[in-house]
Amino acid sequence: SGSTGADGGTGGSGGGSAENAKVAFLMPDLASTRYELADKPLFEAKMKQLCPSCTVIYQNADSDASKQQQQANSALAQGVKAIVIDPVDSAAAATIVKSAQAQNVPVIAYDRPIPTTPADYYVSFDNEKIGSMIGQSLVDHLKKENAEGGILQVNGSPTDAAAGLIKKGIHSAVDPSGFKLLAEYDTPDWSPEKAQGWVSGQITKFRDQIAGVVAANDGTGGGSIAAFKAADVKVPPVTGNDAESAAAQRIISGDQYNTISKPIKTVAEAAADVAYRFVRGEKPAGKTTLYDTPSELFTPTVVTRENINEVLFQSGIMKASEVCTGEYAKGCAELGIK
Amino acid sequence: MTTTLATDRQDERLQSREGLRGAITDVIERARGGDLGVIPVVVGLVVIWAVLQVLNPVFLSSTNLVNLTLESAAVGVIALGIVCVLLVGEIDLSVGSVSGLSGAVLAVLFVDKGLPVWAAILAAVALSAAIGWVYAQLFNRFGVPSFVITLAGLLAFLGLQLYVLGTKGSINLPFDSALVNFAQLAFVPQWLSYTFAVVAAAGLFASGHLHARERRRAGLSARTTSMLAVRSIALLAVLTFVVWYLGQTRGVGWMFVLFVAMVLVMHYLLSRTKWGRSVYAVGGNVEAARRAGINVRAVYTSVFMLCSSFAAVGGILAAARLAAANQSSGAGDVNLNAIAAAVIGGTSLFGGRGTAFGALLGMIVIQSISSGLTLLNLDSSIRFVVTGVVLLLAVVVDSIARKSRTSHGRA
Amino acid sequence: MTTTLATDRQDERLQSREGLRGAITDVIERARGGDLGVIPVVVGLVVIWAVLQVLNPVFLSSTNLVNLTLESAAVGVIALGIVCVLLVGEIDLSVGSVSGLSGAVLAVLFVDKGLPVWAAILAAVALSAAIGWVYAQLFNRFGVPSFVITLAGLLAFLGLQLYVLGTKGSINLPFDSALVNFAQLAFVPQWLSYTFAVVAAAGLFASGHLHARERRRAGLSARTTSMLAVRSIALLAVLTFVVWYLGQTRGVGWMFVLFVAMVLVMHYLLSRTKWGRSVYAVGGNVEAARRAGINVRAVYTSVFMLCSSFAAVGGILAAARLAAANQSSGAGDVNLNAIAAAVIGGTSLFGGRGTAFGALLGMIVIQSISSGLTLLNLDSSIRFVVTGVVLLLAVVVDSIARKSRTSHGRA
Amino acid sequence: MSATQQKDSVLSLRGINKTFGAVAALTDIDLDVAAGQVVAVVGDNGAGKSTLVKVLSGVHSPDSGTITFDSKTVDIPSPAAAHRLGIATVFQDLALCENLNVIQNLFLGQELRPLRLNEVAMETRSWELLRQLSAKIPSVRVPVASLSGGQRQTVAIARSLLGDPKIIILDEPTAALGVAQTAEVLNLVERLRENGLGVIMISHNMADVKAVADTVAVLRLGRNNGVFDVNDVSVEDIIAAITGATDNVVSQRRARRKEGLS
Amino acid sequence: MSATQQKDSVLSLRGINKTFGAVAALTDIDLDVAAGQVVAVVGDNGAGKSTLVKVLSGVHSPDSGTITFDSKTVDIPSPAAAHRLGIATVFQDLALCENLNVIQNLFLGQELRPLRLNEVAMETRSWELLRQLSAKIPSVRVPVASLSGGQRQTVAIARSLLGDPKIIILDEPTAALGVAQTAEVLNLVERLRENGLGVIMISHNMADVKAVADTVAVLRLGRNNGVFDVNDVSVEDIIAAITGATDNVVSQRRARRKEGLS
Ligand SMILES: Nc1ncnc2c1ncn2[C@@H]1O[C@H](COP(=O)(O)OP(=O)(O)OP(=O)(O)O)[C@@H](O)[C@H]1O
Ligand SMILES: Nc1ncnc2c1ncn2[C@@H]1O[C@H](COP(=O)(O)OP(=O)(O)OP(=O)(O)O)[C@@H](O)[C@H]1O
Ligand SMILES: [Mg+2]
Ligand SMILES: [Mg+2]
Repeated sequence: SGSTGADGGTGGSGGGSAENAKVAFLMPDLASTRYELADKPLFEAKMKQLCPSCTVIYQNADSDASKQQQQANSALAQGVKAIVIDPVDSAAAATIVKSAQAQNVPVIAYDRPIPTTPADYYVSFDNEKIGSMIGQSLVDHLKKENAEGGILQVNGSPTDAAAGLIKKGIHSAVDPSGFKLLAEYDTPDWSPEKAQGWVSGQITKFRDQIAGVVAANDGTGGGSIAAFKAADVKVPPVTGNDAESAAAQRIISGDQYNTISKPIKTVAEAAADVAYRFVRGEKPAGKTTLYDTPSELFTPTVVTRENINEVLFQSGIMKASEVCTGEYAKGCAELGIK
Repeated sequence: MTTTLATDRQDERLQSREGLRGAITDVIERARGGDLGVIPVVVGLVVIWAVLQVLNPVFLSSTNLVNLTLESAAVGVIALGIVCVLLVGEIDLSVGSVSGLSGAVLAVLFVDKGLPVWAAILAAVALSAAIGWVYAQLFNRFGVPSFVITLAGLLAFLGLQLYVLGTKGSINLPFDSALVNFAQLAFVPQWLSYTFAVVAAAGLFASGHLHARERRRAGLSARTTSMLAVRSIALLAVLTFVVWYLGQTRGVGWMFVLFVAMVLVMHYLLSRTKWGRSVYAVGGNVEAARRAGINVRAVYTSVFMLCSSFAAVGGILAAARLAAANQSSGAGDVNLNAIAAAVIGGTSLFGGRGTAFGALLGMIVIQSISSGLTLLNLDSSIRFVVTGVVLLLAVVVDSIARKSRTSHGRA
Repeated sequence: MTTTLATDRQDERLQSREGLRGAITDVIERARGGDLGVIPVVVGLVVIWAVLQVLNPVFLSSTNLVNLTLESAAVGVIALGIVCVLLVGEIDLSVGSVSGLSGAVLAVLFVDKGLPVWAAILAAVALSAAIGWVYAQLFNRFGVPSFVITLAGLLAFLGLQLYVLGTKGSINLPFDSALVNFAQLAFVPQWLSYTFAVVAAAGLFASGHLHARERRRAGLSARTTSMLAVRSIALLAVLTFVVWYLGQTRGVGWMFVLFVAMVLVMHYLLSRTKWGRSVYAVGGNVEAARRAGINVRAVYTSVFMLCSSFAAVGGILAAARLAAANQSSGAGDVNLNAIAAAVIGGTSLFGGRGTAFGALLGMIVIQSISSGLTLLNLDSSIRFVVTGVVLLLAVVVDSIARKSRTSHGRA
Repeated sequence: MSATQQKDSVLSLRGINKTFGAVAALTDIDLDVAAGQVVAVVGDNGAGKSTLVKVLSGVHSPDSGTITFDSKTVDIPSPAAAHRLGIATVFQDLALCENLNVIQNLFLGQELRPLRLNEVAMETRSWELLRQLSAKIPSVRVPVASLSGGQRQTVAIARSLLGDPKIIILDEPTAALGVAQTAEVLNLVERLRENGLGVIMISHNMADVKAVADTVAVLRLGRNNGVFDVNDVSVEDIIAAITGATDNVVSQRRARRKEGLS
Repeated sequence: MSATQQKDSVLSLRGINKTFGAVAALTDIDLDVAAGQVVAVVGDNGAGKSTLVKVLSGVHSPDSGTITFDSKTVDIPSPAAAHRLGIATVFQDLALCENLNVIQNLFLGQELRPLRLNEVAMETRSWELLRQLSAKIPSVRVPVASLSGGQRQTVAIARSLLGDPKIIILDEPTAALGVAQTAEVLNLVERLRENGLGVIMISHNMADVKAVADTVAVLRLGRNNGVFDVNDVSVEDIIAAITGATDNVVSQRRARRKEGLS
């Protein structure tokens, strides 16, 4: 073996025999619930629909790059025809691309890009954009309300590359906004408890100066809100990301300002589609090219009280019966969520 | 040798000291011999507090200390369970997972299934106690090292936690529920806090006095009344000051009171009951304990169950404080923090040495470091480094004292 | 009592057995007494392999086993260091951080600063050895429990790792560098593998034979030549089969050979040198070791330095295999896996018992579970549960054997 | 061998075997102890005396053989079972918890008032017991780890007196004791006999054996090597039975010294 | 007290003090040992004998006092330093590593061929030493944890003979030994004296003390209570010095038994 060029051995294998093919679907972590709960079932369903005899090998690397490498190797050992991968570490995933391509197995980068060694395809919405969108949405809201004070920024795990991208995006929105960045914090392991502890400390320090909090996901957002509640202080606007149902509830009750809904369904299905075409021996062309890779990018939607009904419920992403329980029923009714 | 000497003071090699003066000489003597109990930890704590206060003047503010007390409760309760397993010379690596699982179970039963909160709590604790029972069976029957059993448990119950949370991944506990209220907003009224302080000091004096009287009647040496009075007044002063200072803002949280109450109960159980004796004995020399007729298996079972149950309570408190149970509850450094709190508080990893108060002190050390550094606006990389260094500092004081103890021949 | 009896066989209470028959009876006797060394772990391993193969027929395929050997090397090397610290009754929780740090240092020096690869490796290992030295000083001078020292190290060096990697967070190692090549693509040529197998078997026979001759000359009992031959042939058969089977695809990786070589060197050091003896002695009874004139501090220092150095090597291998050093290198379950490998391989957490081979076997157990479950298409929640259960199963076999040992009065 | 004693014996062993790996520690051991009788078990190092004690006190279970206690065949699976039968033991290795203090060790497993320990009563009783054995222990509130060898042994002996045993087994009880303490223990053994307890005493000190024992049972290399009435046997005979030869290092030494003196 | 011996003494102690917390274990202790002299240190339990031994062997450092070795004032900060001076010690608690086997324990710290252990030579030498002490140890490849009390003590004694010491300190070396082994150890002590070594022997057995010692030093409650030439003193006098009274439990017992017999 040896290193093969980006386009060297791809596309040629298989010769159209999609029957009983295996496709690997490798997800990066459990810190966000979306991979297990949304991406995986959606991808599997689409694959089943396209190719009933195919099997999807799903793996989650639990934030460990070498574990992901191991999972890719074992997928290759099982003879997969394509690998869809959301890399834990975009740089380190280069090895996976190399060894897959050396065995003529195409690699589809999913969600996060693999910049150094081009994969065969890239399907995503980008995390940096997500960061800038939630940040911008909050800044706009604060300006509209004529809020005074500064912003707290709760980032994701310091050892998570995706968190780094989101952090960069948030900065791109907050830094030029005119609101002072009071303090920021990289939450170890994305832990909501840690986020809560940190925000509690900042409340002690800044008290009334906190105009808003940009939290990088719904878990840390929830932690931040709990900190304000526990300090018996009015909760300022707090962002989120991932559109968890718990976050939807908080938005409905007015505790959380926004979250972001990624068109996971669209992306997952697009990925399944591309994977299937690779399996059949085709070589799909991208809508654009990013990092030398044929790519397809989708834009996520910021969710606030204003549009939650439309984006999450009317589109069928969430069911009112699951979210509008107990104390949230009243808020749902107000917003007309059924 | 005069006949008036107490039974336990008759050996002529004993340098006998009486009264307050004697007590002070005694303390100095014990300091030189390194036999100081928790004093070195307290000194370490004071050092850290001073440093952190210099770095950030908000640190010792009443608000922040109120937060500190509340934030130490959840993991502190878990550490209390860890002290018990460490005392018998075993370990439980799964307290984090078990706490996360019990938070999840609570949330599902309480929020999704609509059970009353007490029933949900009971169910979560019972489940965890059952987990501890299973550990104990594996340990007693097959002799699997507890490290491995609980490592397996760590993985298995993390899985179960994810499974219980199911498709949602995160469940909110209603902010207006009694449980969340208890953890976030329930504070002891100031007058009641002062009452607690007085009761505690009076209790200390009364019990000490009764005990001393009983000892004197039996012809044994005993603490003098003036000594007892000094002790009680010191306690009263400290407690009153704490209550007053915390009362400057929100006061003493009920959750912290619960934690302290649990520490007191465990302290009683460990030091004043037959069960406690057998825990120390098993940790010191399990074969000797067995030969003394102690049911060693029962001791292990009780300890593992207790530890899991404390983990469950800790998990419930954490969920209540966060007002949510999610997939990452109990993950991360809950395990390490709980074990570290116990170890910093003077519990030996090899069994047989440690106290319930150690868990309280150790937890306050850890939480102080965490809270103090949280207030500083540092890069993550620097924050990790500083946390490590400060942690070490906190323990070095204690270790030097302990070291002098071994060099003076105390085990 | 005849005069022809060997010096060490003269006690009339010894049931003496000679030759092959005797050896077999001996093994059965030892099995009943629970004195089987690593055999139970091997049995546990076989059980797991069988189960995993039934669940997924790819598991025992040559490709997968080749992967398994390569993947076990990095953490395996770290586990080797952990065995040493556990042998003296201490622990190192920071091996994960140190391995991550040394990977980061390597990457920065090699890629960013353009140092030659050997210099970068040397620097990374030297830095880690210095870390171990610092641990040892803190331990020796202040008597801080190693749990706390290395917990502080865990945090501090994680911070340092993040700091070294800087804003980039991740550094790629060039694919065409010798290091990455070594870890990813370098396989022993088949003829050489066979030669290794033959040399190993011949070496076993030769050393056994020389030893036996020496013993017989000194009037001691010794293994018979036929026994030795059987052993060597068995080893040859096993090794040849392994080489042949792995050779069906890519063969034996050099990285795995390196790991095995390190295990052999550590085995020699621990069992055949004065230093090794002192390590076991310190772990068994540190006071007795001190009274025997052993420089206990030097032993601790060597062991902590060795452990950190092994962690560095493990970190470098991991970085090479991944062709990158990043912020999460060494995080996650590296610590737990390394310690678990040592414990599963029979190393006691209380010191004084364990072998280098234990680290190899334990690592293969852990890696098998991980690899086997990776092949199964499970939900994360179920996967965690199954991993925990299988891990437990693997150890129960060993524990039952060990349990029978204690019940037969072997410590 | 001792069929005559079997009828009134509290404790009797028949055909006890115990092997450790390749070493047969006990082979076909018989032993009888009657109420109010002091049986001395003697034997060389490694003869199996302590193993026998451990079998009796439930620490090890024998590979085969029967134990009869109070005319009932019993099984002693654990030390707790032995305690329940009324067998108290002072082990050769003492089996104390080093981290506990003297009082805690004395009352371990039989604390007064389990739910609210009666520290005062326990301390008073401890001093009584220790005084009785004329122990020179300055304080009972120090961990046993800091006691001298003889002080520890005294604690272990005192502990065995706490319950209400029918049989007391003393495994080399005076090995580490001073002359005064040894004398107290021998007095104690005589008192125990007067109170009708059965006593098994293991000792290497023939003078002590001759002084307090009624019967001497000799073990040699894990086997019975004779049971003697103490009045019918000379120290030389016992030593010969222990070492397996009348011409042994002890007799040689004695002869040499006699020569040297005369 | 013993100024006459000071000139030719290998080891001499002056004014040694050691306290543990509130307990004064040693107060102003003087002691002299000459080459080829056997000094017996006797005393009640807890008199401070083992503490003295530990001070001499570098285990504890004294609070004050001077140690003179070979006419030089020395400091013994660690056991290794004591070894270097040529002081070999058999500790009362033996200080063996339970997890190591007999050979490993015997040669601990003084293994043959450090980089490639010479197992065969060590095993051969072990058997020699153990035979010489007539130890009854079935196998030297078992962990010390599974040896009997006497077997362990023999191992500890054998170990002290391995180096090339000038002073051997034996802390109750025969406490757990059988009659034959005790005789061998007494023979050994006599051989050591003949070879010009200084021997400090601690014992509670007055017969042994009378048999091998040249001088008897008595400790009482951590203080010197007389140094006697063994030929000038009766056992009764020694016991009186130990217990601090001529009318003590030992003499009472003896009197009672005499009465009983007569
Ligand atoms: N737990 C054990 N494991 C293996 N062998 C053992 C064990 N216990 C005792 N032995 C062996 O059994 C034999 C008898 O030991 P035991 O302790 O009964 O001797 P003893 O008669 O008490 O000797 P001593 O007078 O030295 O105390 C010895 O050879 C010893 O090595
Ligand atoms: N490490 C220690 N810590 C505290 N006290 C100690 C320590 N070692 C000894 N002591 C105390 O010092 C005194 C003397 O003990 P030492 O062991 O020297 O007595 P000994 O003369 O050897 O007695 P024995 O004949 O019982 O062996 C005892 O009262 C003991 O409790
Ligand atoms: Mg014995
Ligand atoms: Mg002593």
